[in-house]
Amino acid sequence: MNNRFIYLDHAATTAMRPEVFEAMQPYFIEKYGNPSSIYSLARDGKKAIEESRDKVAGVLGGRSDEIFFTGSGTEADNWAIKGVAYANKFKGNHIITTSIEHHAVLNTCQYLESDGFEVTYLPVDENGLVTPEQVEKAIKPNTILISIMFANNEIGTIQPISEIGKLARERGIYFHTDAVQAVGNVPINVADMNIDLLSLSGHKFYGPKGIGSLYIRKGVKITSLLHGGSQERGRRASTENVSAIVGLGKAIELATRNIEEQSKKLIALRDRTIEEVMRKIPYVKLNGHMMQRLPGNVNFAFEFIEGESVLLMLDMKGIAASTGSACTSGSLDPSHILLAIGVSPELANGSLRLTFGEENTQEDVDYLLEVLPAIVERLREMSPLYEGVEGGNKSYAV
Amino acid sequence: MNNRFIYLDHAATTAMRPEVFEAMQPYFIEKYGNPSSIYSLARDGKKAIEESRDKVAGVLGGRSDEIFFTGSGTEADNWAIKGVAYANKFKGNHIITTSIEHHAVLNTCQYLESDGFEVTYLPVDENGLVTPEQVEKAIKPNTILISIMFANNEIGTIQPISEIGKLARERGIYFHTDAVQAVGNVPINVADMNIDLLSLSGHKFYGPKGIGSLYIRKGVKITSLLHGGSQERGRRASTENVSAIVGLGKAIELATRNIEEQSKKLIALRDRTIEEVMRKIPYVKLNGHMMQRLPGNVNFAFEFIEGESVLLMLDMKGIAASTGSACTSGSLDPSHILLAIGVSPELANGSLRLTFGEENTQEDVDYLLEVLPAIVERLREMSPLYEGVEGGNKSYAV
Amino acid sequence: MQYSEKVMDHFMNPRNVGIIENADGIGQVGNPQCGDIMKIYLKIEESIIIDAKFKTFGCGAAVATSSMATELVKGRTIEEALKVTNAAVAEALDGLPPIKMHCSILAEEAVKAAIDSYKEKNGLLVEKCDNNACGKNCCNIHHLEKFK
Amino acid sequence: MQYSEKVMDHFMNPRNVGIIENADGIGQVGNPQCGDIMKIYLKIEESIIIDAKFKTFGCGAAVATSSMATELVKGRTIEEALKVTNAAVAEALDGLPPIKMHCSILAEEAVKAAIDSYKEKNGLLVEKCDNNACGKNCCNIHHLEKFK
Ligand SMILES: Cc1ncc(COP(=O)(O)O)c(C=O)c1O
Ligand SMILES: Cc1ncc(COP(=O)(O)O)c(C=O)c1O
Repeated sequence: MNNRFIYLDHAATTAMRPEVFEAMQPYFIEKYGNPSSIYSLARDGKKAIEESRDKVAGVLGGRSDEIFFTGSGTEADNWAIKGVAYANKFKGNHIITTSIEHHAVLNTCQYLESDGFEVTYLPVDENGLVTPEQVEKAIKPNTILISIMFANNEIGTIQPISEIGKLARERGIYFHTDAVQAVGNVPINVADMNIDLLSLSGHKFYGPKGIGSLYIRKGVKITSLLHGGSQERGRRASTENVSAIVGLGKAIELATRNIEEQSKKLIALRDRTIEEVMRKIPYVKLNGHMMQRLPGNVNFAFEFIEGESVLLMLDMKGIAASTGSACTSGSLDPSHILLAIGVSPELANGSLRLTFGEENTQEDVDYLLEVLPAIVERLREMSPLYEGVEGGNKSYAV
Repeated sequence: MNNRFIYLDHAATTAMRPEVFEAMQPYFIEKYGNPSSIYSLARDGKKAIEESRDKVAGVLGGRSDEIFFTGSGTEADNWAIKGVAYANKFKGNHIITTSIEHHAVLNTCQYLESDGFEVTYLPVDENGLVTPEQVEKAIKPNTILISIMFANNEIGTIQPISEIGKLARERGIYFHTDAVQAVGNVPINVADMNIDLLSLSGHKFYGPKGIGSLYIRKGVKITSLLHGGSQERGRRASTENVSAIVGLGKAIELATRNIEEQSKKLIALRDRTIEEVMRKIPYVKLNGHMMQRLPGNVNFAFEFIEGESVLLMLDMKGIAASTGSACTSGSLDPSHILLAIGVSPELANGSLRLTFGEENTQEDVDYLLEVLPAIVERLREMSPLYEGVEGGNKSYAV
Repeated sequence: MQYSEKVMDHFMNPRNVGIIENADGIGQVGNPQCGDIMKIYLKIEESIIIDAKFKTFGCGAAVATSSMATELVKGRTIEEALKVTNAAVAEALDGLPPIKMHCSILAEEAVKAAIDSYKEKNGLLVEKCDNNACGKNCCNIHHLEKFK
Repeated sequence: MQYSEKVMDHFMNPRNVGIIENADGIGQVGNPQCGDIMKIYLKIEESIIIDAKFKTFGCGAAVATSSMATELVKGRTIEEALKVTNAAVAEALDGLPPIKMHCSILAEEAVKAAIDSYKEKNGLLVEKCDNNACGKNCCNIHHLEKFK
């Protein structure tokens, strides 16, 4: 076994920063009061929540009273979509989204379809992009919501959010964006970008798990998803998770402080990885857009081999990565995202996602480039599909 | 100011036990892997989640695959009620609950009423009890769900859950109980008590905030509330909040280990408080049932004074307590629970809830008994309603 | 609930608690169902409020606004006192939480009611208020939309 | 995904990888769309499997079950080999995660297909399978309800 450990799966989740943990710590045991209570013990927690809300608002360019804390990114997505759908169903029942959304959006839309809503799933091009024109064409008189992710979780493609926001606003249609992968990685401004609703999730930017936030522009008509007490100004019930809220605030502050510098660093790691892997390993395809791409995202499809095997071998070498395919998600189907950008099912099975984060270095890339070609080669040697390929017979079906 | 601090608001929330925090700690920074990933980093988290699930199942008397983790008690309540309602709406649209449920249940039911469901809110007697006979009478051919809380959060009254469970099961109607206040305080067995769905919340028994659980008996037809990834066997999406899940497991284990002993201790504190306060302070009423009552719950209504004032003065003396009334909840209306047991609105405004927990002692009660009578007296002196009362004019409207 | 230090001070050490025997004006507003009752007693000599006292049933803000209102009107002419608005009471307390603003209205109305009773007793009341929402009826105040 | 140590061992150090030139029986099951292809080569002498090799495109479990299946059939008669069930393969690996059980079926079917090809070549095949779900078609296996 190997003592080296390199984490290249920051899109799945991130380690909490020590500063975030420190900020949270007082609220676990010491300042445990329920923020809705009136006694002194509760006061610090309440204040801390509002400070955290201010931070999120500041980062997103919204107002503090437009920020609502949720139990996760998934909850934020569910709330945004179901909440707007049910609150506006007398205006219309049509929703526009894309075919490459996260399941938190896709499955919510599918649920709404079973409840009488009509959903258009826009196709994307080979790079994973939708165009504003496509969105515009899909708009119908009964369209009430457009939900398009800011950046894709598998292939990292960044959508033309500003343009879509603009045309949605002009037509008075609500615009939601799942920015779970984008926050902390690319600059966002809900006002400039005409975003009405935006979802984010703490654990994707070195904050805690089990906490998210939904930005809801003042005036947006939305029903609650969690009914109950009057927390979050009556819109999202449940005793506030003070420590996690504080952690999210701290994390978003830290993640966006040097966002440009950090982004440059990640892009350097990303681009070198892409370049070198494509140079060293034959029969490989880069999934996603070359430029409109999350700074830390790399996604390859290797021919003749299957992704989980690559992951397991990388894991034995101390590298944690993921695949867009089957195995991680508990499902056996190839990634709907890769299929949507036109990758064949067989090739989709051979995908590998590497997502860099703040602690990664060029040495990590060195090491990756050292071990990955051998792993791919070894698995190809074992693959019945590779037999005789080296002799010129390039590919089975790309 | 005063250096003493006595926390008598355990029904609102509790301080996390140090052991719980210790159990959680490794999952914040060190073992941060996403449990759905396949690499080694994720393995510990996944295992820890399943161990936690086993603990919850063990405590409740259910099976591990019947336990689902949620982001809160509120989410568990919303899921149970909406999930069963929507999954069974073709069987019927009638739900039975009580008028003293927590808002997480009440407001969910009200929401369902706006969506075509019919809800019977059973009245309770002066002690806050519903009878199995009332429930039985309310059942109609289109009844699909009975949701009755295990124990009340304000007045502590414990309902005849076993009997209600039995009659629901006999008629093939699903039975949900909001046991957020009961877990860790009274013994529960979902099998013996014929409970189909049960909600609980970590921070009420010295566990973390922002984590809850819903027990769903195998075979119950229920739709998801959070759609998305395939976590929790596809029924509750979102990256698992590993540390909080581990914390909940540890907390429920510790809270139920010596439940009888702990219960005896709390009952001693409770009963002495009730007895002495009623002896020392005139014009006071005990709200809730004398016997069928949570071990740690005391709830008084003081005539001629208003609850928030009492709380503030107690706070200045270092005692954290709460009121069933207005001020804490952000609403100005008197508690729906006190009104439901027939307390007049004016008297309901003068309520004080004291809820004892594991760290409380008889010395705490001594201190409370020392300061409370003076506070009540002082506020009465200030009250226009009290003028001339001492001279025999006992009460305005109890 | 986050009260300012000033509110807490006026709650814990309320000024002018009590009653004035043979008061020249007494005003009571609110009702116990709403959770607040304020009763203000005024001693008035030559149109000047030379003493003010109160009794209040209510929350911390209700006590503090009563205390502050009596402080603000003492030594003033009744015309000046009538100009003490709820906003002035709240401001003098370094602000109130939004859901407690109604207490400051109650305090303003209690002072007005006490002055009205003085005027009435002395035949000075020219115009009668026949608008139910003018502050004689607590429940209208409590449910004014702007304080929700 | 939690694989047993045995699975990881057979994945990282697979036994019998490779091809057998002039094999007596070759069986291939699965297809790349489903994410798994297993190809098994057998050397058979007097009804005894004296050598077995495989090539597999697939996940960790696919490789490990291929490895284990070839180990289990080596040295056996073809009749014995035909009795090596998917459960036996999985058990020999100290179990498989539920969603990976289909790999063990694939391994069983690959062995059967290789033996079938041997029998066919040698005129021994008595009954023909004309049931699509018998294992010749990967996609039917993958979507068997009991493995969902
Ligand atoms: C794009 C996107 N949306 C939503 C989610 C859901 O977030 P969470 O798992 O925190 O609920 C994720 C990550 O899992 C994501 O990548
Ligand atoms: C009876 C009852 N049900 C539900 C809840 C909601 O739990 P949470 O605030 O953890 O969501 C509470 C406590 O707030 C409660 O006391």
